[in-house]
Amino acid sequence: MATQTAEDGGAIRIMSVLEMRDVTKKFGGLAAVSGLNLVVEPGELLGLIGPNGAGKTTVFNLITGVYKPSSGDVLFQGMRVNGLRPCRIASSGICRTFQNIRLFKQLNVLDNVRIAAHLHTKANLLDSILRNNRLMTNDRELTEFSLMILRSLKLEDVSDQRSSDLPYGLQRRLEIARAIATKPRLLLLDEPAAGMNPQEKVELMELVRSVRRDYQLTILLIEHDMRVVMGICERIYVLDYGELIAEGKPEAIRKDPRVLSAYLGE
Amino acid sequence: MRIFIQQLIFGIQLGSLYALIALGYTMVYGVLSLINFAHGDVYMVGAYIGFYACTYWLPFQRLSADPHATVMNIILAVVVLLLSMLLCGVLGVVIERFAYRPLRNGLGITDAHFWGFAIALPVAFHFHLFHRLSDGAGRFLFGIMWFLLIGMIVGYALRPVIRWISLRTVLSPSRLNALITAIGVSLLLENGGWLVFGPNPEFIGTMVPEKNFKILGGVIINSSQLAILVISLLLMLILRHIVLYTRTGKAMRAISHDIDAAKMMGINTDQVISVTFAIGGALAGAGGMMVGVLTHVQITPLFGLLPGIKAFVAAVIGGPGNIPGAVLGGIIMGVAEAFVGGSSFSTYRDAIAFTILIIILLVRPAGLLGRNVTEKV
Amino acid sequence: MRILMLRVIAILVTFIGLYMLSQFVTYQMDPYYFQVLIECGVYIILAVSLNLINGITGQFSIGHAGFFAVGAYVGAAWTMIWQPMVVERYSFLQMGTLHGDILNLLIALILGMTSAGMAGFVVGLPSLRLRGDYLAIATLGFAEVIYVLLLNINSVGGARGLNGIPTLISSGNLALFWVFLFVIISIVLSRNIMQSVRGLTWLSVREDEIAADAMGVDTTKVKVTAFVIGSALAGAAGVLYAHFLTGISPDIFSMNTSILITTMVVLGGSGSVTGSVIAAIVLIVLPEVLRFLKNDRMVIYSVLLIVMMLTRPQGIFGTKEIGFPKWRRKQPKTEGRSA
Amino acid sequence: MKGTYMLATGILAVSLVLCGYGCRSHGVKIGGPGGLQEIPVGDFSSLTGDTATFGTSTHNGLALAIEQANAAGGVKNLPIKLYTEDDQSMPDVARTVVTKLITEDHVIAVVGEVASTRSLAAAPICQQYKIPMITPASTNPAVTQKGDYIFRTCFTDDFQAAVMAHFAHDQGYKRVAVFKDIRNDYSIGIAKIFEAEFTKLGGTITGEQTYQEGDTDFKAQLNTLKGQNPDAVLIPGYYSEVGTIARQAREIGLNVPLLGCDGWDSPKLIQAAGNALNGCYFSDHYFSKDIKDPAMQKFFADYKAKYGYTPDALAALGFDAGNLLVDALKRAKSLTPSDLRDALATTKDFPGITGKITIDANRNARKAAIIMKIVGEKKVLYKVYTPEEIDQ
Repeated sequence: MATQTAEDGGAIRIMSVLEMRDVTKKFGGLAAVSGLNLVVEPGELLGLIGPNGAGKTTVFNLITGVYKPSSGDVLFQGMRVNGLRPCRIASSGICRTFQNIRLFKQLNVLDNVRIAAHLHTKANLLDSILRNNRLMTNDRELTEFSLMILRSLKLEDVSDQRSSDLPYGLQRRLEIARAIATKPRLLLLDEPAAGMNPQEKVELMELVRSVRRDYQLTILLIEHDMRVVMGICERIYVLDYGELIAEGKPEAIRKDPRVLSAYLGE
Repeated sequence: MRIFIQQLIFGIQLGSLYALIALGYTMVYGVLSLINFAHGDVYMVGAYIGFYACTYWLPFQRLSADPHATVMNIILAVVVLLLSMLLCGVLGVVIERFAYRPLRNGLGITDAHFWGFAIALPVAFHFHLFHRLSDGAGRFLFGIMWFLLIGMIVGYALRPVIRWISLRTVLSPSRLNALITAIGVSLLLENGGWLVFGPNPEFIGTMVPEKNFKILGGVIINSSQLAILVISLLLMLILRHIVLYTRTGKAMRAISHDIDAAKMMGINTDQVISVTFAIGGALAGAGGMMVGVLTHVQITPLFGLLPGIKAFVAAVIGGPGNIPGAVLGGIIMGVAEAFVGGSSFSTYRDAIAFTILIIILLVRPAGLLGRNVTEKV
Repeated sequence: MRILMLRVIAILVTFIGLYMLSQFVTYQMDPYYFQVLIECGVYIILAVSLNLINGITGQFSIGHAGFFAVGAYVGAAWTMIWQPMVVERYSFLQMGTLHGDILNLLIALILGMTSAGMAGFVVGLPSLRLRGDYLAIATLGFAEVIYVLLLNINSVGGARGLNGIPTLISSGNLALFWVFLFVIISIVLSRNIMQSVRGLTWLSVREDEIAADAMGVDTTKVKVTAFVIGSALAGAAGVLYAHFLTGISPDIFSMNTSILITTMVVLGGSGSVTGSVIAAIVLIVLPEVLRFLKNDRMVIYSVLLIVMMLTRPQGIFGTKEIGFPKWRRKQPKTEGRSA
Repeated sequence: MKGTYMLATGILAVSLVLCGYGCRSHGVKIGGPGGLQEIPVGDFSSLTGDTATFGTSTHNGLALAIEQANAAGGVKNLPIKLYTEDDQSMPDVARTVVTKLITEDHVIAVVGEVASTRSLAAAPICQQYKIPMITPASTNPAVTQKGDYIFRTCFTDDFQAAVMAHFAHDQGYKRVAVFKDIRNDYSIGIAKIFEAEFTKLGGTITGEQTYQEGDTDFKAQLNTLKGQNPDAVLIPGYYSEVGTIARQAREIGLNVPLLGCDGWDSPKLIQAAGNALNGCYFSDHYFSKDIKDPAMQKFFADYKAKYGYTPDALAALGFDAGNLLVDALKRAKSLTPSDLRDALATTKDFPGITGKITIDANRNARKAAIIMKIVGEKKVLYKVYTPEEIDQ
């Protein structure tokens, strides 16, 4: 089903998946993000980098509706989404992972994914209470769908473990699995490689690529590790002090003097 | 106009008292994010200490024209105040040490509990005897004592079992656990109060001379009320000094910002938390003693319930964790109560207190002066 | 079809079983035990319904007695005040006959549940803005406001409350039937919600609200729904309490009751329906068993509470359930077979 | 569904066990006709809780009466056994313990409660099981209206309030303010009747303020009352708050006499009030050390000997209720609740120490009330009002 929507969307309207127009976010007097313009094209794998405190996660929070922009617009598939509640934005097709892992700790792995999959449920609360056929069929479908995602992310072996008991690397992977289960159009990954060893990072890069391929996703990714970013991203935005300082292909970014000075200091 | 000013003065008097209790709530909330439900009951114990000290322990003289006796009584009253503050401070520390700390650190029941119990028992026994035997209702006394004693021994023998349960299951306790523990401590103090102090209300007679002062246009200020106001303000100033300018005060503020970071900076958090409870307890003890000795209200084991709740509401209105907020909240509560109490809606007084609370919470979810902490995503 | 058949049979068996139980017990049982049993049932409903809000959805509500009170007073107001006003025009509402009593009880239940549910909606709204302790205080405040209002409304007896509420006596033999019917309804309802995927989203609000929101869970709706359902059930408990224990006064719905219900949920294991049920039974029966200790039982009770919290902060049952089928475990197996 | 069934079965099992337990006790108690070894009488009092002093007093008085009756040979050669339950000053607990007394202990009569709130909670239960209930000190008129098995051996609030209204009128007060306890039915009831009666007698009610049991600060309300310039203030509350109210009234300069009712009657009143109540009055049951009646003096001596302190009016009322019950048991045709009820209903001129008790058609006692005056730190008998005087 995810495939279908993606194709339909692609076929009918050729427009950017996400567009941020002159977005500014101020906390008190301080601008965490100022005048940001950002465009994500369908099917892209885009990197967002910048030194610590550059406002990368704030950008994610602005896109997903956790923060409302002080000024400017966020458009998702041509529709304004700023001002919508996070759950509305999520159900319209943007999903994210969190930098500091936010799994549903006491629930098992399968339930974590099933919660995300609930967006496609056709049964309402009354069905849940009455436990009728519609619910049973529906829940079975959702469970199968979730198991399928778990399988494709190689998590099916741990599906009935408590998510807080998982090793760190698997928790990160479960975050991605959970986000995919909402069947997003645009996936936002917030430092997916943080805290991983080189081996795991290589695996992760492979995983991101395969996920993008299998689920027809557009991915926006925040990452600190240059090797990961340069390795998988097709285009990169660089933020510093809340402002966009560079944009382009990895090779170009690598050589950009402003980026170098932002990272290495003057 | 006279009535208006008079009610305002009453409100401020009452508010200063609420503020004094609210400070204890707010300080504990600041460092631990815990609603210390037992705080109101510490206030109750303060009043009882005042009662015992005035009636039995200290040689108060009957008030007469003799100025010497009057001066003596006033000095003794100050001694009672300090004693009450001391004992309630200790009680605060004991509560923290035996209930909240084991919960916070996931220690469960420790040996210290049993020794604490063994020490507390004879003390409770003393008071219990004191009361029950005089009205001939102490028949079950020894039965109960044996029950507790046996319970203690059995409990001690069962320690391995308790250990086993504790070790297997202690998770990071939730806020709900902390709250229920606090409620448990509160219930223990109230019901222990029935047992130890007896169920009958007690009154403290007139210990220090009282006088009414008339000021502008017939507004009356009573010397006792004035004393409460002045002592409350004095204690608040001392508190302010402690929090702002001493090492411990700085440590408290550090903990209230981030307990983990404070711990890493080498602050002995357990010790600072104990001090916080001691200060809170002492303030509540002072409040309880002053109310008991100077306004002669009935003292029962439930004495702390209503003022405790109201002070707690005051703390929340001001913003829990915020010390000036607690004072502001206390004054708001006191004044609001005085005006509502004096109007024809007086029966709805408590409802209005809570309505104010709910409205303020809805408009400013972290209280009037509280910082609105947004969770980092 | 088979499931439907099974279900019809199950419901029939429940009804007949409860009917026989209540007939048998009412004839055979000492009214004192009967009364304790009714009280147990009522508190089970209360604990299970609070568990929906507090344990499952993680909304820190400690003012459940407020909803209990709304249900009890509105239900009693129907049988004592409003019914006599309309009975002349609508004679089928006459009490005293079996169907009349059942009809009146149902009306009282509907009114009580609706009004408590509406109160739950109103209280649920702040939960959108307030978190944790602040919400707890606001709910406690709500319960206190209800309490003070009840004290001041003369038409419902003020401090004296309403005494001698008609037991609807011809259905009096059915008191246990009604109470335990609602006990079962509330348990089954909690279980069904918890075991559906939609119910999982309620748990997700408890676990991590921000993540839940990011996964598209409409946290607002979940919270308000939990409040409405939980408080409507508490309202039903109130109606049953008022009619089968025949008297209510504001003191019954004071802060102590709120705290008692919260304690049941936490003691049983926040989030565990089984735990709530067991804890409710323990906390109602224990004081009765310890009655011979007079006032000292409350000391023992509070010490037990503290010890319990220190040694098992997650409650008796944690989040485990007894007697709920392991539906989730089965699922991977069927997968395996089909694959 | 299976889970639900296990649960339902569990509930069934538990209730059956409880049920069996209940049945067994049934079998033991009702051994057979005429098999009574003793006369079981129930007593529910507030031995703990807010009004513990009151409950303890009536309980002690009642226990003394039963003890004296047993010492004198009991009734119909059977000793009376008193089953006492504490209701913790809570109406719902009262309901539970009275049910327990009737159904578990199989008492044939229940004596109980000072506070009308609790008597009102218990009365429907006694009426339902047709067990006579005698309330020694609940003065709320509604109590005995609960049914024909409910009796009262003291005067009612209506009477008491009327007495205070007449007294206020006789003292020459024209303007009286009322300060009542909103959580206390007793207080509300008296305030209402007083206001009606006093207005009828030509007086003016200047205003009404309320407080709540357990409050500690009354100055705001008192200040409002003071602004209305009353000649006196009626405070129909319990001593536990009245002392504080009186002190605070004097503090804010409200110096008019305060009027009260039998809820004031406690040795602790003066301790609570200091000298703030000097020159105030309250109505009370016909019981005082100043009354030179041999029966009353004997009661004083006996009570002091048994409990170690002097009795208050509530103890005397408990004692009278006990004696009235003993008298009725003696007169009853048989020891069944219904015969006992008939005997109680026909009580006439029973010589209680708190006055002659005649149970009227509404099952209330018609007795005199006294007005006590507080002089310095002493309570002295000031005036006596008989029912006849008030009726006129």
